Amino acid sequence: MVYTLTPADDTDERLDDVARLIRPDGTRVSDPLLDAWVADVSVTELRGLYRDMVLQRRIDTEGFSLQRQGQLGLWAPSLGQEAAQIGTARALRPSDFVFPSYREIGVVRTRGATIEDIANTWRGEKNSSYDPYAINTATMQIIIGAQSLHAVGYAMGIRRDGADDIAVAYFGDGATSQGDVNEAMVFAASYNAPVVFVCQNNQWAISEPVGVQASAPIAGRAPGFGLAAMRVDGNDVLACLAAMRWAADHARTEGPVFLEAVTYRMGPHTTSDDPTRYRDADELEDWRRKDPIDRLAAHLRDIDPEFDAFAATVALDSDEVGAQMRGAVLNMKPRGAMEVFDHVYAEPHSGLERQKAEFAAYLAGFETEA
Amino acid sequence: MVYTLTPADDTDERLDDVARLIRPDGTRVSDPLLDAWVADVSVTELRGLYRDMVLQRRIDTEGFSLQRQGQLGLWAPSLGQEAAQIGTARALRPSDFVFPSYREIGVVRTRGATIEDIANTWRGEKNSSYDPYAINTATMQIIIGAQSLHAVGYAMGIRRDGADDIAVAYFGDGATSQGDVNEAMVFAASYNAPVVFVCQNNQWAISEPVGVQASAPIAGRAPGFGLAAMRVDGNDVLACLAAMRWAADHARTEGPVFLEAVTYRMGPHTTSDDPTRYRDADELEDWRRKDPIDRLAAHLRDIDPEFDAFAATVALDSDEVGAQMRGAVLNMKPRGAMEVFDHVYAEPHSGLERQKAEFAAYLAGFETEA
Amino acid sequence: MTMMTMGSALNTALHESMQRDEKVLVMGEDVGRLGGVFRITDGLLDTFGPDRVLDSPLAEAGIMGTAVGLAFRGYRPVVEIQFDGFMYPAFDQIVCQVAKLHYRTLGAVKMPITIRIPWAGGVGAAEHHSESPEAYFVHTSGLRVVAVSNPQDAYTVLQQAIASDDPVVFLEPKRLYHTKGEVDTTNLADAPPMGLARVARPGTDVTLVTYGAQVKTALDAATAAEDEGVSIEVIDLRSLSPVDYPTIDASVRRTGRLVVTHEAAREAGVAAEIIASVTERDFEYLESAPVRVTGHDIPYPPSKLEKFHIPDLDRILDGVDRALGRPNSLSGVQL
Amino acid sequence: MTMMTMGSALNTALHESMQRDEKVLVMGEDVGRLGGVFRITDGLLDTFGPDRVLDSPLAEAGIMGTAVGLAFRGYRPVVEIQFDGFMYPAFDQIVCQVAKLHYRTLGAVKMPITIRIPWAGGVGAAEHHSESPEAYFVHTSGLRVVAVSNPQDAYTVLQQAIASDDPVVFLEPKRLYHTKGEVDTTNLADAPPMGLARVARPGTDVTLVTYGAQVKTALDAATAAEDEGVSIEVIDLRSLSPVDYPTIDASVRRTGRLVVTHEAAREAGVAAEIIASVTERDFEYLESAPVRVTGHDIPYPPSKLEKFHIPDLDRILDGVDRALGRPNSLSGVQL
Ligand SMILES: Cc1ncc(C[n+]2csc(CCOP(=O)(O)OP(=O)(O)O)c2C)c(N)n1
Ligand SMILES: Cc1ncc(C[n+]2csc(CCOP(=O)(O)OP(=O)(O)O)c2C)c(N)n1
Ligand SMILES: [Mg+2]
Ligand SMILES: [Mg+2]
Repeated sequence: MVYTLTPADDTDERLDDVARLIRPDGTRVSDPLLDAWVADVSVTELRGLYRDMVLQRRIDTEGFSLQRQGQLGLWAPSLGQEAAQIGTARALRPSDFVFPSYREIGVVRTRGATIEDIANTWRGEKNSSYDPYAINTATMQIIIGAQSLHAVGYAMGIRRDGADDIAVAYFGDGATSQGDVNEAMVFAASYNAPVVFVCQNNQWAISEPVGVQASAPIAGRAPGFGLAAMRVDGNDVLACLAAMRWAADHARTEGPVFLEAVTYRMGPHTTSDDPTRYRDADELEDWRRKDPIDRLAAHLRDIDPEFDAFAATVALDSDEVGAQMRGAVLNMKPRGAMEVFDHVYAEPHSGLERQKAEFAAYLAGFETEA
Repeated sequence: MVYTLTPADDTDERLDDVARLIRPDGTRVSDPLLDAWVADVSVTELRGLYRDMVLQRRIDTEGFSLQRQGQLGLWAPSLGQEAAQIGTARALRPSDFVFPSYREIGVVRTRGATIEDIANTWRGEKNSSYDPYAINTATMQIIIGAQSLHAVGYAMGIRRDGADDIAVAYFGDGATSQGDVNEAMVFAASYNAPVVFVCQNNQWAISEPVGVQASAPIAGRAPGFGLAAMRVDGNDVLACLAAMRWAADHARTEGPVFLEAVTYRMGPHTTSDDPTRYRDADELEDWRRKDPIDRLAAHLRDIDPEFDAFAATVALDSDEVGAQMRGAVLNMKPRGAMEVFDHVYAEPHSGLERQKAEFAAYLAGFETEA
Repeated sequence: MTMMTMGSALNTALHESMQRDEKVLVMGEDVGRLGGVFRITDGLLDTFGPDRVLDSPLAEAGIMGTAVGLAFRGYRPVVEIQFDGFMYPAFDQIVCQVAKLHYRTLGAVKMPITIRIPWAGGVGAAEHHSESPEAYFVHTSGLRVVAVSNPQDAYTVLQQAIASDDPVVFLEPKRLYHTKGEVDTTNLADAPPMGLARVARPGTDVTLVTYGAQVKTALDAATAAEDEGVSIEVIDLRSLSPVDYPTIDASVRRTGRLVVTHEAAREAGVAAEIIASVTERDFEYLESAPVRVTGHDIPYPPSKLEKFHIPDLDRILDGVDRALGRPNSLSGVQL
Repeated sequence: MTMMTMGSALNTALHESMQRDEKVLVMGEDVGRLGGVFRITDGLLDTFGPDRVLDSPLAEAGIMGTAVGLAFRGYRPVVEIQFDGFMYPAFDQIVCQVAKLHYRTLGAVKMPITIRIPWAGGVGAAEHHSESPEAYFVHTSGLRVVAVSNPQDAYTVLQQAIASDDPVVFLEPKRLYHTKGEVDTTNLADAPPMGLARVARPGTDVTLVTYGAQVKTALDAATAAEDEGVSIEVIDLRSLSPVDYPTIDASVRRTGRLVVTHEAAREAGVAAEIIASVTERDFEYLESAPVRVTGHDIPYPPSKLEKFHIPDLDRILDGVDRALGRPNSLSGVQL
């Protein structure tokens, strides 16, 4: 390399330059690298992926409407990103450690978070309702990109422990502009950390199209830092599973990997957002035709004669899950005032103890009055 | 690009994979891209480059010894980096705007900073003794990498003004690990800003070899962000001039550029540093053989029959410059106590005005006593 | 006089500032096409075009650092940090560059950057969306810090901040964005200058100092106290750096009693500064110990618990009782 | 008892902490082969190897963020920030992650990270190498903040900080690195706990509170005042969060007069916190207004001017005179 001029290609035109195993119409295509990683995937497993995605979508719908009814403070839908989330998360071992962002409902569910856990957080009751160590998954991160460094540090620890696990950081296309994410690549390369970065490029960072963040494909940045990289069709759950198995194996045996899953945020950024202000209805329509659930359904319909019956049971299950979520939310117990002081420190802090006593005395006044 | 595995090459082995016009032994080689950019460079101009480099080195020696004698607070030598600094800086127009780091003595001198200016700062009298607008050069930056973003912002302004200038940021190999420098590449690409990043890869960030920051060649990162990039022999002043002319032109007409000048910090990091603690004498010896000044001298000796006589006058000039610097330092007037309050704000700030009055009253007490 | 929300007062101020001076640019995440997540920059892109209203990449250090570069080039960037909790990645550029460049260059380079921050809690938001980082800014020499509490000040002070040759951190209480009030848009030149406080309600028994959204709570407390025969003078600081001490002095020297309330944490917060300064300046006039009524020294709690964190009317009145030596929650409590 | 410099006391403490607990890691710029620019980590690489002593890439957010990840994995990282002025790029990770993760996870994830910072001025250094950012940390709930003033505390408190399950910002006054003192390295278990202050010199007329390198200046001032018949009690805070108020109360309730000195800027600084708290707690005992003697509210000046910024013995004595109502620089001055 004496000098290089980058291709001035428009990102849009490159959207289709991705590794893929199932076409939008459901037909299976071959990929020389990926095929081997899913050679063992049976129809039963494909059905499992289908089920996970449908349930995720149902939870999303429920979250959305619970927020609209004032039961949740906010909801960040992952509508359209089910394949990227379920496909990659299913490739991991329970002992691997995941650092997700706020949008990874499908990922944290796959790791073992309950619907209550998720609702609890978006209701505004607790920042994290699951114990990260119980499911080897950190609290969903809101500061864009911060968790990428945590994953690298954790992976450095894995390596020092001589363990065989990996750490995984999930983030979006917008996050790749943050210094933290770039520093994470520097540190990952420097320590050859067993880490996989999964960037769900859903084409938008709130109202900003990915072109604001990147004029060249995002995955193309990683090799410059010394990382292996792959760009995969994020709406193809089988390809996502295969790519993540490849990436996880590479991280375990060779070194850090950057995986870009090209997908689409079909909903608003969050329930506070109104995407009609900034994006064309046509674009959404285009992507609807690449819907990850429809795509797997079409594929399964081709290869699994019982699929429609199976899909019907999944529909029932998903109503069940929706009802469960609603029930959980409606039955949540409010937390007590004094709980605001819990867990600020792991050991007593005399200043905070004093404030706590002060506030307790203040609250006691009301009880006396009452 | 579906997936890419980076070359696992050791950086060391790639040190020689650079654009070059003059070999360490002084012979001229051809480069298909660079030749055209220096076709007009006469012997007189080469002599000018030689003179600049020798004077820079003399200032360095003087700075070093003035610091040792307690006349300067600190000194950051650029010994060995004269070609990278003079070659690149000479390629710019006065109306371009430069954002240097603390080590760019040769650059700021080329821009018009006086020896007094430089000594003033390192003595600890003033943070900046030149007016940035007088020489279109920002104050030398100490926060690693921060100036890279300033250069991009300035270049965005140039572009908005419809002007034909460029902005240039100088930084080291260590700086490329900072979030700021990576964000600068993101912003530069996003706004297609007329900016050139000049990374002097001098192989060390204090005690850390460049391998801690980068496992692949540094310039190789830029194309991933959508920037043109070049790696040039930083000890070949003619190649640096050519490369920077190319880069400046590219920035003016096309978009942002990253230039890596592969060079070597022959001295300590600063006068506070002791490099024998962390680096081999052999390595330094190797690089001495690639000395940028010796190299140009060897080349000039080949093509310029009068060179030795010229070099003798330069030696005299450089003693003159050394004496001038020493004189400037020894004659510096200390600043007054109340000056600490000057220029905190551009407009009056009642809180600070009060403190200022308080301190003035306090100082007045001593005068009364005396 | 026009009736408008604080949000539209800010929007109008931006429009007018941009109209007045073509060096004024607006930049930040989602400020263009979307008009900002709170719509404060709504319509600016259409009016002034993408060269003056910049949708920035998602990186706060990058936004602040490029704003510094634009200021070097003679521009006056108005930077929106999307939420208070997202200013930290920009902190290095703010503290080491924005706040210091004028000093570093002996006045040669001005940094007329306005840093707009949708600020503080009370809107039921997710983690990191309800922070009160003002003390960090106040402690940073070289910055000016203002906080508005009503549409009129929003309109006036934002324009003053943009016109100032110094960097100004401009704090917008997000729970007041939809609050309406009368705004005089005809008389900018006659408005009180940016550094002055305002007596929001005169009173005689105790001085209650606050700023931002707490001004409303303080005024409510004053109204409630009136029923009990206690007269509270409420001072809206408006400027946190500098603080207008003469206005506070005048009040405290009359009332002899001081309560300071804010939503930010207590330790080394703005209330500490006010109390330390007032104690230095007005010690002889103080009849009782100044009292702080603030958020707890905890990370901002989950939104369902924020009502236990932000000082409300009752907590303020309890503090007033303490200042007045009336029975209060700490009567007889040894801490 | 062994005579050693503060630098070697810190170095010894690191060696012992790493020996005691193999989860303790040291990381930062140049901490390995070089042993740190101040040599505080000297010899650790040789003794513990590159897996436990990590030369980090040049990126403070990266260092802090990977330390968070290592803490998630059960490690106890001791992070060196090379100079005070270089902590700002890590501020986001410190404030939003290090300080909040224990709270966020309801106690499930501990952050036993020690952030060592060579700190403050007085050594003739270049810009950004002499900052006093302690107030930012003290205002950040979830952090503990300590500042040492002598080799014994350096030795003891650093080990306590590393052993603490909470994140601790550990401030090392760089102008004391070469100061020598007796250190008892045999009795760690009996040392006073980390959160307590220390009466560095008993006195009866006025309480002088300080921390870090200013302790020495305060003690010098106390010695000088003795000649004039003024007895100063000097309190070395040792811990800035929490502050040991009972120790300060005990003193102020005896002397009735308080002076707080630090080198950091005044507005919303640590002295403001101390004065506001002491005024709340001990108002009835105060015989005069507490006094601040601090650095000015300016960016840290060029090193040749730093002597006009850091409060010296004379400025402290002037403050003491103010507290005692003796003639002083502000006598008759109206500000
Ligand atoms: C440091 C920081 N800055 C800004 C925000 C506000 N914010 C939340 S999500 C978001 C867009 C993120 O886009 P992307 O990374 O593509 O993820 P996506 O939401 O599309 O999943 C922004 C700007 C934030 N949470 N953190
Ligand atoms: C943000 C920040 N962190 C740390 C430092 C301390 N420091 C000064 S120079 C330096 C090494 C810089 O290396 P490089 O970027 O290669 O430049 P060079 O000194 O080799 O020219 C370090 C770590 C700093 N000045 N700023
Ligand atoms: Mg996105
Ligand atoms: Mg270097």
